[in-house]
Amino acid sequence: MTQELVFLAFASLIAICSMMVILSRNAVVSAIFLVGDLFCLAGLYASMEAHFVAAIQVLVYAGAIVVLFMFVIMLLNLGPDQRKHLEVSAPEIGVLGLTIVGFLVIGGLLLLGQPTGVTGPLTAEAIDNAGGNTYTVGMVLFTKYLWPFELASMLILLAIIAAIVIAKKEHIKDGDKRRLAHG
Amino acid sequence: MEFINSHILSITTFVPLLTAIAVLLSPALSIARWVSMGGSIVAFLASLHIWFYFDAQTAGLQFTEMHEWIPSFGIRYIMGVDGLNLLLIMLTTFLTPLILLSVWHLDDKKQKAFLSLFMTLECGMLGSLVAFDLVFFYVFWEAMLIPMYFIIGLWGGKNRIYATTKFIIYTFVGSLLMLAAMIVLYVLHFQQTGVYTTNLLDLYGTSAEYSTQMWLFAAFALAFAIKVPMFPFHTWLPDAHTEAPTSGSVILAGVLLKLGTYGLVRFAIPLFPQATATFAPVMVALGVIGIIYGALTAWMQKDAKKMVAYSSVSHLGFVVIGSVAVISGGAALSAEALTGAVYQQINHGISTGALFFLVGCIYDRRHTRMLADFGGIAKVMPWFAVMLIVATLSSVGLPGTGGFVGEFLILLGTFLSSPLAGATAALGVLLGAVYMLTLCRKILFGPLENEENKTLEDLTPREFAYLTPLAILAVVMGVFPNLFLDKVRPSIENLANNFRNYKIVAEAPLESNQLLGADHKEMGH
Amino acid sequence: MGLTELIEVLSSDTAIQVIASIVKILIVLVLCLQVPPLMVWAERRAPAMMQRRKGPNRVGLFKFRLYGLLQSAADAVKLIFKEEVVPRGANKAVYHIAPIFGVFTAMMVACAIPYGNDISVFGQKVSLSPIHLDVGFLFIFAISSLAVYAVTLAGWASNNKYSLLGSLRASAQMISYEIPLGMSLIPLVVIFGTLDLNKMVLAQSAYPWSWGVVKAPISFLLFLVCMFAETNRAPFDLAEGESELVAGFHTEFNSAKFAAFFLSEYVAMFVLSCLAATVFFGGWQTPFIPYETLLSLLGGMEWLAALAGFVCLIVKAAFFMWVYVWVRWTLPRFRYDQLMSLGWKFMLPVGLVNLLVTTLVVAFIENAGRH
Amino acid sequence: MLFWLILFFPLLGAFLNGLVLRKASPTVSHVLGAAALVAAFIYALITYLQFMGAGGQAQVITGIDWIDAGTFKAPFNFILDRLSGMMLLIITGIGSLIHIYAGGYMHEEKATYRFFSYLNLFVFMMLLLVLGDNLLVMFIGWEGVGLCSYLLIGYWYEDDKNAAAGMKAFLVNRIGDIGFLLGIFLTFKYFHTISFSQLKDMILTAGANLNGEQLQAIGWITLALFVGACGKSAQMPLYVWLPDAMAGPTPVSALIHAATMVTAGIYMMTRLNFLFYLAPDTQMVVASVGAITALFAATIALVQYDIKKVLAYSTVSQLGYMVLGCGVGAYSAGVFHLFTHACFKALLFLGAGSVIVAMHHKQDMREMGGLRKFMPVTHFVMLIGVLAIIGFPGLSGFFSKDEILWRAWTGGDSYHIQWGLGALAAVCTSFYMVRLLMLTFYGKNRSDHHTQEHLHETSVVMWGPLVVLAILSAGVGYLNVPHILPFPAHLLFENYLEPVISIPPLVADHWHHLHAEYPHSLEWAIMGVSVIGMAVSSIFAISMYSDGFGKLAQSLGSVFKSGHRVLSNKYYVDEFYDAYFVTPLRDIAQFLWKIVDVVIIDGIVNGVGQACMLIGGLSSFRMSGSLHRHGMVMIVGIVCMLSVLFF
Amino acid sequence: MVSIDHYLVLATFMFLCGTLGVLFRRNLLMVLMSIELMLNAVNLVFVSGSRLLGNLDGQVMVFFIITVAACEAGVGLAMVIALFRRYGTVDTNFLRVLRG
Repeated sequence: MTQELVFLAFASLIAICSMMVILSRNAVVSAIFLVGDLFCLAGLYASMEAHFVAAIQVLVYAGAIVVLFMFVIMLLNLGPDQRKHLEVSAPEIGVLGLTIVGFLVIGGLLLLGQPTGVTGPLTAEAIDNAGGNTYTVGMVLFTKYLWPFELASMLILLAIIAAIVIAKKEHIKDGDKRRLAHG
Repeated sequence: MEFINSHILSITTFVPLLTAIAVLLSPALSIARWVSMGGSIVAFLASLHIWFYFDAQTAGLQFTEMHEWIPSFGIRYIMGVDGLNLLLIMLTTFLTPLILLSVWHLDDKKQKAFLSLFMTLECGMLGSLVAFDLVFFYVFWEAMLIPMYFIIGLWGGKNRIYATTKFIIYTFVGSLLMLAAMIVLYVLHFQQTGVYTTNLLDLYGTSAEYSTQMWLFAAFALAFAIKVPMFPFHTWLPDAHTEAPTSGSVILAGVLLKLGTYGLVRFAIPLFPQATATFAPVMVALGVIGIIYGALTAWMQKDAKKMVAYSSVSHLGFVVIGSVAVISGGAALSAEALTGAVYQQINHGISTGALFFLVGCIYDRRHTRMLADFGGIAKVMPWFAVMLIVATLSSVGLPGTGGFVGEFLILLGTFLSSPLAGATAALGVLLGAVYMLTLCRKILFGPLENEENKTLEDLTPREFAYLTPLAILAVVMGVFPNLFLDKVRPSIENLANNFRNYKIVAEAPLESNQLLGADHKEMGH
Repeated sequence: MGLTELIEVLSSDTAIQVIASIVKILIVLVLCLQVPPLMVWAERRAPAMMQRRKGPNRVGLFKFRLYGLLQSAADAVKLIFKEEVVPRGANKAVYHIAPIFGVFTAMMVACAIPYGNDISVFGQKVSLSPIHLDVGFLFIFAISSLAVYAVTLAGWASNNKYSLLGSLRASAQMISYEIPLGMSLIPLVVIFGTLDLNKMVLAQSAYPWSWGVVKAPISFLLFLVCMFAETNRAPFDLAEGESELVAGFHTEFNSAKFAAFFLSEYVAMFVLSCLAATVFFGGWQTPFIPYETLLSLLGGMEWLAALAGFVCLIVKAAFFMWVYVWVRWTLPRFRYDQLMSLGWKFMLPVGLVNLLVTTLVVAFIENAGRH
Repeated sequence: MLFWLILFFPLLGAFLNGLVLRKASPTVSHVLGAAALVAAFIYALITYLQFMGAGGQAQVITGIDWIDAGTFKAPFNFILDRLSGMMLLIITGIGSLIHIYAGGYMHEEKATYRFFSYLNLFVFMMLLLVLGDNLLVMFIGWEGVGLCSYLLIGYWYEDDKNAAAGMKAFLVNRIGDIGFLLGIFLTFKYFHTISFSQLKDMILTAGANLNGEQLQAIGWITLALFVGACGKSAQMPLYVWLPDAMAGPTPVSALIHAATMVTAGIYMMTRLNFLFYLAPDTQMVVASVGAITALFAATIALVQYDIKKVLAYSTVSQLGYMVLGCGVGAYSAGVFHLFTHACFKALLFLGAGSVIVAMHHKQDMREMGGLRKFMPVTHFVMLIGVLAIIGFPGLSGFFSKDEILWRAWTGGDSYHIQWGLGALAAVCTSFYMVRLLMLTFYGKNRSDHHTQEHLHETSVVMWGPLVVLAILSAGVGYLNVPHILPFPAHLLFENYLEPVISIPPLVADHWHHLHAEYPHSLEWAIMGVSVIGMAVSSIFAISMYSDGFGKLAQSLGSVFKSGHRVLSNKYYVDEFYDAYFVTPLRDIAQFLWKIVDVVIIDGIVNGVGQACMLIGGLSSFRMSGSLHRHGMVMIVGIVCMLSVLFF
Repeated sequence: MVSIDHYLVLATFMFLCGTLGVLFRRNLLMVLMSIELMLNAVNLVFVSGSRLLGNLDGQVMVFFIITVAACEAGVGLAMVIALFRRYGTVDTNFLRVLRG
């Protein structure tokens, strides 16, 4: 009962936030909704006994990534999108329709299928007995997934370097701006 | 003491790495210099510890350390010393402080980064020397490239980007092939024994089919041949040397290249004995070609540094042929040649290191390395002349210098293996004298005509401080080679006589404490 | 529903926990609300003491002046009842949300601090932190990382360049120092082997030599510095450098919203002080008196012991609060580039090395213990 | 222990002079350098006397281990026997005299520490060469003396010509050294030892048991070693460095390029005589090369004007004699000539050096003449030296050279040609040496006024050693008087060397003539031929050059114009080497670098990179550039794929 | 009871939102945010799957996805800044440099 309530609350919040993320014209507002989205997701994770992932979700996603977005939005100081209505061409409407229909079909198929179980052997007690969620995830992470873990750390390093290199100020050529004006 | 004895290799290897971090953290360059020097000296002292406690009576692996690293793949942290790498470890730790001394006066903004990279490089080199696990070795082997890449790419000459890219790509191609071969070997070993392991000591026993062996040997040998570099794969070397800063050249010629020959002796030959026997003539032929070719091209160079660089191609040709001199119809390697090869590696590090240092000395003063810009320098820089002549003589293998002992033993062994190859390679002794004496003559002798050369200052005390040890060592190695050979003899004889069925045992039992696989549950209690 | 049934329902396991949680949350809320007035008072009296003057001492209740303590109460009342002015160009929604964000995060974090050892209520084990998680540590990080939104959004929504600059400064600073903060605390996790704050307190025991500050002194120093930077307090209060940016991100805020920012700042300070006390100074542990001894001294009354622990924690935290004030009136303000280079070029590397060394030492000790 | 001091003193001198006392005055350098040598000589003398007193049996002095690798062993062992003892005395004795002399010769130099350091080092290396008990220790000395020779020839390095000459000497020597090295390798390969004493035992005791392979190998070993000897002892075709080596200071020419170093080849062959005896074919080659060199160099010397060049070619020629002696199996004769030659050629060089100093470093004989009046002592000793070298009866050269020619004649029919060449060379020798004497000391003085004013006899430091050497040159011949001459003691020297020279029993038949009895008349006849030839050509030379370049000399020169040109250009040998060896090698090297390295190998390497970029460029096709268009295409694709999956 | 399907439907919806955002928003920043949304949808599936199947691999995957997302955001935003510096806009209608 509690779980349903929790799920319903979070799920509806998530759905609303997700829609607002893509619908709001102001990027800052989008970002705020994204934070809400992520926070609610963390709540869902926590309700599934995935405390570690939940904490990481908030810590990294909400606490770092979206802040970064916010920063860039402020840095670029973009106003709200100018056009009130999206200019959508015919083929784009087709794609839009196709996409929505496709997802509806998938969702429908999922709903039609038999509900397959709720929770496996990974109950709260089982996890506690195994040493807690963090410990168990850590064990998997540092044994079975050691290589991917190392790779991921390399990836981060690369990303740091790449980000610095890319964002570093360079001399802006006039030609590019002119080209933009014509293009 | 117990702790030091059982972890001395880790200490030697990782003290430089810690130093590198400390250098980065030090607030001022002047402190960074002392920190790096201190770290390198600690590493040297640690290696001296190895040297003095090394048991010269056994061919076994000593000061071994083994910890689980990635147990699920059978990858371990294994380190050890035997006669084949002992001298190279000493060379590395010995050269590093000298090189640091040679860059003591540089104070550009990036110098701290340079010192840090350099210490990282030392760690990489030492690591690949002491590693006895394929993956562990490979990690160091590749890690070594990165600092070198930056050292050439950031502190190099005009054409440095081209040179450093060439260096990286060349080396990388070989390394990747080697990695592939390592994996094949790993799987083969699993198929034969059912155990996943990358422990070199275990892999020595793996027997592959003849045709497979050929491919594996080719892959390994190619990787090492590029590093050495052997004749057709050598063109990265002159570029890298010409563009690298003096210190980079010294360490490149002094140690990095030796890792190629060391790899050949440590990995390619004992792992694939049959293929070695088959490929030996090819390797010898390429080595001999390299000797002659390198000497002739060196002779034609107008740039002093390039000349020394090509001379490395020639000299390392000797080491290669010494490593693969098979005798008794392929049943054994010539112990004489192998001894010579091991010894010559060190000599080359000393003499060529000194030569690069010396070229660096005059480059610092004149900002040119063109032979045509010099002449008659001996008059204004008499001590420089002394040092250059000593280095030259060691390089041309004059008896009484280390170079002779190495070259002689190699030629002797090669001659026993194949008189034709030995006799042809002996020509290298003559050609070596041709270009080295040309170098000497064009720099030191002749009329002192160039106005700028007339005011050159002789060696400074700092330069003395890093050249004198090299000069003394060059002579000591020539007069008392047994001081060094005694330590390495059992290992070399073991490899030479038993390379068909090579086995080394760890003297101290490899302790299998799970340092990194520790059970987290027990923490904090 | 009869009384008996009600009692039955109320004494069921879930209900006890729920009720306990509500009570705990209420206590924490009330506690937190007391922090700003007290701190404001302290911040006025402390410099007065340092500068040999009197400070506020006039406001009183029934002739009891209480050393000017009521001045804070008066200020609070004034703030709440002030007229609310919203700048014209401001983004209304965000402008309203921002202070809420601030208070919300600060309170959330305050809920994760263990204020005492677990006590038994009707046979149920009840933790004394309102939100008790086995990843409490991460939870604190996670939530406090959200605090930056309040600042950012506030500055952006005000449509004022001083605010925006102040908020950018403040948020960059908070993000930058969050990393060394984490780096300074991870060694403690490694040493005590748990992410559960209460377990960490237990592991530290009552004896100061086994407290975190002794086992990881460098971590403590790093944490101390980060504490100031995270809360934008002097000497790192560049975000609201009066001389440059008026009042920084909350220039355009007034009345209750300003009070909210005020509240969140002081609660954040309080929480970090509590955290410092918890992680480095044995938390609720009474110094030199192990919990069991204390319990037997108090005749086995757990709630008394918990209260003693709570007092201990508050005393320890109060010390850090005092340090905040002390430092504010002692040290000059940093320059912004100095702040950043301190954070990235000194604190972070030192933190990394500290972590590395600590890990190695712990691994070696573990290793040695095994043989 | 005295023995080690012999080696120690020169090394100490070299070290002190070269590295410690670099700021010292020339006098200090000189005294130090000379003292080191005199001390070494004294200890050498004592050691030698002790050694001979103990019966003169060969003894091996064990030193430290040097190289141990695999089965290869080369310890620092030294051999002291009659041969090395004698060489010890020659090197330290004549070396001391030359060191003393050098102080006078170099007195104009500002700093001579380098010079004396090199000289001392040279003596040390020469001692190693002579005393080493195995081929490798000998090889240290062998290359070490080459090094010192290189450094000393290039002593005045500011002239590029000198540096080039030094380099040439080193490189040509290195060619020989490769031969030497191959000899060592072969020796080790077939005998598993390179120790002289062990080899000797092996060959002489197991001589009959040598298998065919080993016998054949001995042929190659000796040939390879002889190549080494050719390099060091300046034999055809590797003699070219020696004349150029005269660029060094004259004491160097005397010590290194006349008395000691160049005789190393002869010493080495004598040391290994038991091997060479076993290889008659090699011996034939050795004898031929020696004889040809003797004549070839002598003819070049006929027309040279540079006083030192004449002496240089003379040295080459005399070395040819020694080699001839070795080649015909008469090792004691070869070594004896080595001994006498060391005395008189050192004398001649030092005398020439005195002349050069007096002439202010002019060496062209066309500018000399009539120096007899200015430098009586020098003239007198030079006269003795010339008489000794041309084989004037009673002086040392007469005994030693005649012995070689006699052995050549008796060596059998196959050696008659060599004898002929040698005899002809002797005739040439008397001609050019007398020419040298006449042009320098007799006739009118042809130098310019300035030089003439300063002509004077040299100081005692310089002429003192000359007198000693002159006495030696005159006297040492009597150590080996042939039987036919009336003298109290015959063939002392040959008997002295008897234990060293040992013919393996296996080839005793082949060399029987060495011990055979010959009629005295034959010996008288051979000797007569030499003496008459000497006399005739001397008189001819006196008449030609009695007063500078007389009419006769000039007309002869114009008659044999082309011959004269060929001779004065030294048969164009240098030019030949340059055109057919050095230049092609240089071209090949240039080709290897510019074409093979830069174009082919680097071309392939860079080509691979460029090919990659080309392929990448080709495979990128036109794109619309709209992010959304791309995204939509992607989404449609994904939806299609998912549909396939689902249905 | 909340079954896996509930989570899947929710995830599908989130993913749809993300996809539409990527396809129809012209602001590059919005595109990036939408991508985050899609990634989170996937995360949700992973976590619920992990719970369903009873192993922790799903949670580990989430961990990796977060890592990748962080990298992607860092590099992506850096590129946005660079683009803005160079062209003065982040509207994809105007950014068609790749047009062949």
